[in-house]
Amino acid sequence: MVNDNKTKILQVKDLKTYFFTENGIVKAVDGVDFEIYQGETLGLVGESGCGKSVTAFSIVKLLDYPGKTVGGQVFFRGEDLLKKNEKQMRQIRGKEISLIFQEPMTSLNPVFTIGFQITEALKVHYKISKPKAQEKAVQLLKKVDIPIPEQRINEYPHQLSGGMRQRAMIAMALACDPVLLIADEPTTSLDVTIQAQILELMKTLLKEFNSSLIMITHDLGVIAEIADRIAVMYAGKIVEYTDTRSIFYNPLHPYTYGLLTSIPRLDMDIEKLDSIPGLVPDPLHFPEGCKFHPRCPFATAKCRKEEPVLKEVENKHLVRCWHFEKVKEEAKKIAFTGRLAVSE
Amino acid sequence: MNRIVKKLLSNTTSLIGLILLFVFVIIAVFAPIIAPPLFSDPYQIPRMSWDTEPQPPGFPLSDDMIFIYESMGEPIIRDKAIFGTAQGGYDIFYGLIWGTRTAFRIGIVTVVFSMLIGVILGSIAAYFGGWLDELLMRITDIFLSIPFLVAAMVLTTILGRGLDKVMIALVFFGWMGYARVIRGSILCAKEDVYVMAARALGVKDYSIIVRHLLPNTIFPVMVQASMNIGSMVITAAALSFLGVGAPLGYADWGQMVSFARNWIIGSPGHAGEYWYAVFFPAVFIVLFVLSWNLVGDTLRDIMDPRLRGEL
Amino acid sequence: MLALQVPSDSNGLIKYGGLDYIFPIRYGVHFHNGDILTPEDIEYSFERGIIFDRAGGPCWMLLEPLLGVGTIEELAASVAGVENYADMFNEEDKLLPEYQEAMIRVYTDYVDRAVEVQGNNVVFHLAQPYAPFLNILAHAGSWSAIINKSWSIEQGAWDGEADTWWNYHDPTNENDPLYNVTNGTGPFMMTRWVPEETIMLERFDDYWRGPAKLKEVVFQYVNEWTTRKLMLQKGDADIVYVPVTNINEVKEMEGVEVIQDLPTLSNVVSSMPWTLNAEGNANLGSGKLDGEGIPPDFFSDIHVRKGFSYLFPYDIMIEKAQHGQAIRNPGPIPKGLLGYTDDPELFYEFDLDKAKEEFQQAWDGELWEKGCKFNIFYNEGNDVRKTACDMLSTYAKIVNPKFELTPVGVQWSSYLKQFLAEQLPIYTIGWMADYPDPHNWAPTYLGSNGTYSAYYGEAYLEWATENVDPLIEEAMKSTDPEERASIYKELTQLAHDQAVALYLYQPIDHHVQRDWVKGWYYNAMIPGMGDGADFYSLYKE
Amino acid sequence: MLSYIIRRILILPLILLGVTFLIFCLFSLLSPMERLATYINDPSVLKNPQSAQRLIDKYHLDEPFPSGYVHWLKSLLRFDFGWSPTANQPVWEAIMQRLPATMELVLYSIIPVILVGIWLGVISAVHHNDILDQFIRVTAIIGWSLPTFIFGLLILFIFYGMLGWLPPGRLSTWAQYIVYAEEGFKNYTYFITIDSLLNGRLDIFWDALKHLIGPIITLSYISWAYLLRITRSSMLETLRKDYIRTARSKGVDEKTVIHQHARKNAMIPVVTVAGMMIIRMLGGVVITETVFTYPGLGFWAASSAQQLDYGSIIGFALLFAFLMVVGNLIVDVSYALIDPRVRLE
Repeated sequence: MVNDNKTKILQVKDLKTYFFTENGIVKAVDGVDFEIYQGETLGLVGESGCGKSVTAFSIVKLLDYPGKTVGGQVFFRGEDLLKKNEKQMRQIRGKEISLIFQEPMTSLNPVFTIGFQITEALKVHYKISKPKAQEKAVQLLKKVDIPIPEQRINEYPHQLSGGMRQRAMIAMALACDPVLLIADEPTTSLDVTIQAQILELMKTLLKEFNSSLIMITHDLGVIAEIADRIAVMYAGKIVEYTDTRSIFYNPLHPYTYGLLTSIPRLDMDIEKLDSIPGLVPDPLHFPEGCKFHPRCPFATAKCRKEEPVLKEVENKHLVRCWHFEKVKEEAKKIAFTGRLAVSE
Repeated sequence: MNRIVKKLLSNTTSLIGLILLFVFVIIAVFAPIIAPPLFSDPYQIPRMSWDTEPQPPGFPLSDDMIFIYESMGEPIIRDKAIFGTAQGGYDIFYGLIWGTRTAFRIGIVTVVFSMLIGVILGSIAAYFGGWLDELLMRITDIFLSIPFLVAAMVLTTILGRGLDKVMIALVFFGWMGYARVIRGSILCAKEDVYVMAARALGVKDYSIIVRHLLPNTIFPVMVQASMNIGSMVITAAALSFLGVGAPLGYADWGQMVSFARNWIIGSPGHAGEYWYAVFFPAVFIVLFVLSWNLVGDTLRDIMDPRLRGEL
Repeated sequence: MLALQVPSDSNGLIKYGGLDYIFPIRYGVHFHNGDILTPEDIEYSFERGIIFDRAGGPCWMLLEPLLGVGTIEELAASVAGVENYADMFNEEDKLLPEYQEAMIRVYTDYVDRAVEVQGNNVVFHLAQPYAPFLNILAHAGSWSAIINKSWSIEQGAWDGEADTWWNYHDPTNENDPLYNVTNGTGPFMMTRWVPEETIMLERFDDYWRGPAKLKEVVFQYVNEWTTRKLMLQKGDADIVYVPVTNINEVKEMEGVEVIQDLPTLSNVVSSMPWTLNAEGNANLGSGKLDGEGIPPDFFSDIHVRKGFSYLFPYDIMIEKAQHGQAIRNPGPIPKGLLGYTDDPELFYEFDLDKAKEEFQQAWDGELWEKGCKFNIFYNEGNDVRKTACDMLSTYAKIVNPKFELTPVGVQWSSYLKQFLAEQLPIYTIGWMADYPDPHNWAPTYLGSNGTYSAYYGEAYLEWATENVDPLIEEAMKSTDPEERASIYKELTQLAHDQAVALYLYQPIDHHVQRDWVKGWYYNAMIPGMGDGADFYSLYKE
Repeated sequence: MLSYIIRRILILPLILLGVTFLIFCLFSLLSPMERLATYINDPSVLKNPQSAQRLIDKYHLDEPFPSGYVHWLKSLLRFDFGWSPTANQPVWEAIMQRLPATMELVLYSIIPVILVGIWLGVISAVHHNDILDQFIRVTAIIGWSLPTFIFGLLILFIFYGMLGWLPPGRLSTWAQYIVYAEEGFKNYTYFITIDSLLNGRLDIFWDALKHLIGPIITLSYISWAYLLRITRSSMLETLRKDYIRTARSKGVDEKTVIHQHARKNAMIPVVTVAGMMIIRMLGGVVITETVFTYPGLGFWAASSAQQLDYGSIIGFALLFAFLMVVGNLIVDVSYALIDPRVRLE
């Protein structure tokens, strides 16, 4: 599935980001590798706290204190972002790499107008005049299907509805025609109909701008619609990495399998709805061996002692599990087509 | 509750606060032993001499006074003023020891009463809402419109000098903060399920407030109260300092400081020769208030970690 | 000194046995606005003072010698035949028409006749011979200050007419046109006045004795001793008032001169009214001699008064509270005046045994047996008086543990109020000379009409009318100093025998100034002289 | 926005009316005779019961509550606050005469506190570390526990007594003469520091400033600690907000992020606190002016209180209530100016 003909936009190699807290070191991201090609969408999936957002912020170097990237490389168009200083990073952020955040209410500054916030990146990167920026803002708002954009640009975030705000966020991210977009749970806080509209909008715009996208979400349903490839993360590491179809039809990691079974499906009885037992492990005290083993139905003594490595077990299908074959067997018993049928 | 005590004991600053507070409690409780009174009114500071000028620490009881004790057949319990004497020969040590009781009395009495008024008015306003709420809150606004110290000063001026008058004034203008806090918490808690349920079951308003709402909302008020004890003592001391508080010669820290006012500078070449007149009273006031503030600050942190770092 | 000659018997300017005083007026004296002083100005000034007669003000000093009354209201009421002056006015303070004629007569028949212009002379006609009259006029107080007639009328003050004077009597400050403006003949002119804050004076170059040496004078009211001290220390103030208790702090100050041992004409006395007003009076405890209070006539027993007279430690008081800056008086007359005596027989000394003896005899021994309980008073903020109270209270307890005297501090206004209501059992009050004559003292503390003694209650007034008043009258009318002196001595003897009051002390004043101030001299009769000065004589080096 | 301000301004007189009512109630605790003291300039008038009664009638002091209140209110509207025996002049005149001194002190205390306090708070939030955090926290609590009158005496002791750098009062005697009595010196604002500059008298400016420093420090030290701490914590809180990350993700430089995106938001709670602080300061004026013998309203109010001068103290309380209500209005309006959520409500 991987299209080698396309330009590689971003390559993340062995990225390690730790949080040095008072109580100890939290290995939020512990050796993550993936790459993205032009126009392609990568889905980064996992429960909250698995390190997916940290990965995203590590790429653009916007980590909150006390987080620190301690190892690895992030090649963006061939240059290692981790080696760039803050000033150089600023020139990339917003211009070549843009971010869309989860909660549009809190991610928009309440004391500035929508217009100001949309055009800010333009002003920072291109130093264009105010009327021109206004004009551009109107255009962008039109693009994201916001009605009466001329009026909206003078309004404040609290005057807009949730869906509107997310559209404005998208317009903001697209202001400088970025090469790479990183969307951190962009639809989570919205209700289902709006969610669908926003996803549709993003799909259209990606095509139009030919941008790449890293889509971070815990919702496999969302990812199915938009992603070309998916990386499943658990406890700071990628546990499965392959194209979207394979994830849904041929999951090899018990965690992915667990995620899939917890998706509500139209063709299954509610009673059978399964969710992964146990809790996300305490990041300060990860278990030894495979980090998923306490919650894993397939776990053996080996899993408790030795940590598996991420390796390609099928064609371009990487997994981090000692017992991926058992998972494959089990997964076959249940066809995951239902959900895909619904969304496609 | 256990958690709170543990937290208070584990935090350095609050531990310092608690220890200081404990020392003051000891001083207050054992005042009659530490500084045995001479008069039927123990709050009247005895004189070590008839001198108008302050006398330094270690100043011996003057002959005039020894004569008085002997003629009265009283034993001479203290023959030295450990901290010196204030103007008028008043024993600073005695005044500070007994002043500790005064401080506790002022702090606790005024805070308890103003909290009581505030809680009653605040919960009535929040629970019944509507015009009653509007009315009570506007009254609160009006009371808040006069700066606290000025308001207390006006009222003590009108009521006249005396510690009881000072306390009345502090309570009269000190309840508004509690009313606002309790109103806010009750407004939130009012919508909670258990309150709705109790209402649906026809439980009386009075007992909903007292049994259900107050136990769940009183904690922030208590925290505020503990922080306020210090400022009440400061305000009372300020009134004494301004000469509208405790009567002359009464064991009160504010008055001890005001005794020192004319002697603050000393004569040329002997700058601060009367340092003891202001130093000891100041240390007592500052430490007392500090101990309450340290404890209150930690309590506030415990109650609302989000507020951590705010005063 | 606006007169060319001081009247005396010898120069013939005092006539008719002290009934007429004639003052020839100096020529060419300028007012601050440039006008020349005329005898009419002087007549106007005194007449205006008389009709002005602010309640509680000083004008009684003119009224008493000139018209023989205490207030102009008293005179007007008697002329009009009404009981109270206020009865002649309606609700809006307008004079009722039926009294108009009488009121005009008050002026034409009395006031106008008291002070008259004869050529270049001003003549005062006294109602009775009055020994201290010249002393009164010579005092630097406001009552004998001369103002400019035409200017005053311009300002809206009394127009000098007989049918309007009552409109100018006892005005409130707001309604007094001369309240905040001045125009005199003195060496300095007022340039700014902020009440209770600052007075600024500028030299008046046309002053008749020649211009003063200082160009400007600034007075500041600074209540805080610390501030005054700093101002003195920095040289920001040239002369400051230093409380006697703080005098040691300035003695070593560089560049500061402390002049001590200045006798003052004032004394401090603790009064014991013989009968008190028991109505609504919480100061007397139960109001009975039952150990829980005192009867209203407690102090009418001479043994009680003598007991307290022996109880007070006068010398400790002077040494400690006054830093030795005071002397004792045996009676109301201060040292330095005619009639003062220091006969040791007349002093009560601190003696607890004698006090005990007296108390044991008081109330036929009942007092000693049952004890007493009452409040004694000082005005709030007056530490010295508080000390005096504490002393009385402490020593009373030593003499008899059943004697409980509670010192109570009250604000000055309520102190005065309770004093006027005759409710205070023992209270301390001082008197400063209005004019340097024993007549300013004996009646005040002893006479049945005295400023203080009039409030000593029925029993005292009875005694005083019989025993004191005739002596006072005699002393006032006599022009023979020796005769007067012996009468005043007799009065002192009376005060001692009856133990009328506790004569605590007569303060000794001091003067503190920067040493570059020259030309300062002491005159006990200039008010506040200890901390003030005759600025005309001052200059700075 | 406009309607919001208008609504607030309309409430203002109601609150003030409430304040007068409250004060009248307190006033009613006094007997008519005692209340009379406010209106007369010579206590000896009280000697004569008849003249006293006439005055009581004149000022309606023994009328029943409602009509007595109306009469009192009417006299207030005529600016007739009675007579101040302490100042020896009408209360209103006394207030107007002392207001500039107090205002000068308060403004000089507020403006630097607000500007520098906020600036320092922002700095310490940005360079956030634990030692500074603890230091500020401890300083604030100690500052909070140090009563103004003790701190003031400390300043007096060190800078006035020991070092002799600063003089008490408002002006030195020589400067007073020039400012108040010399024809050439013009008073424009009655703020001596400003007037002296306008008159080109640097020496007087310096003198006035020297007199102001001690009182300013004393009046404002609590506010410094408090405002710095509040700004800091508000800034820290704001810097953790999502929209700050958004701004950074757009490539906005750190300076703009802090001073534009963060500070404006962080100011919203700070404005409320600053308002409270100013109000606290008004109370602090009484103590500060008393300690330094600074001839303003607070000093006068304190001496009035000592002398039971009801008229003055009530006039003073009314004025301060008025200032406080107006201050609250300004706070609310600036709150609205900063926060569009309030403004556009």
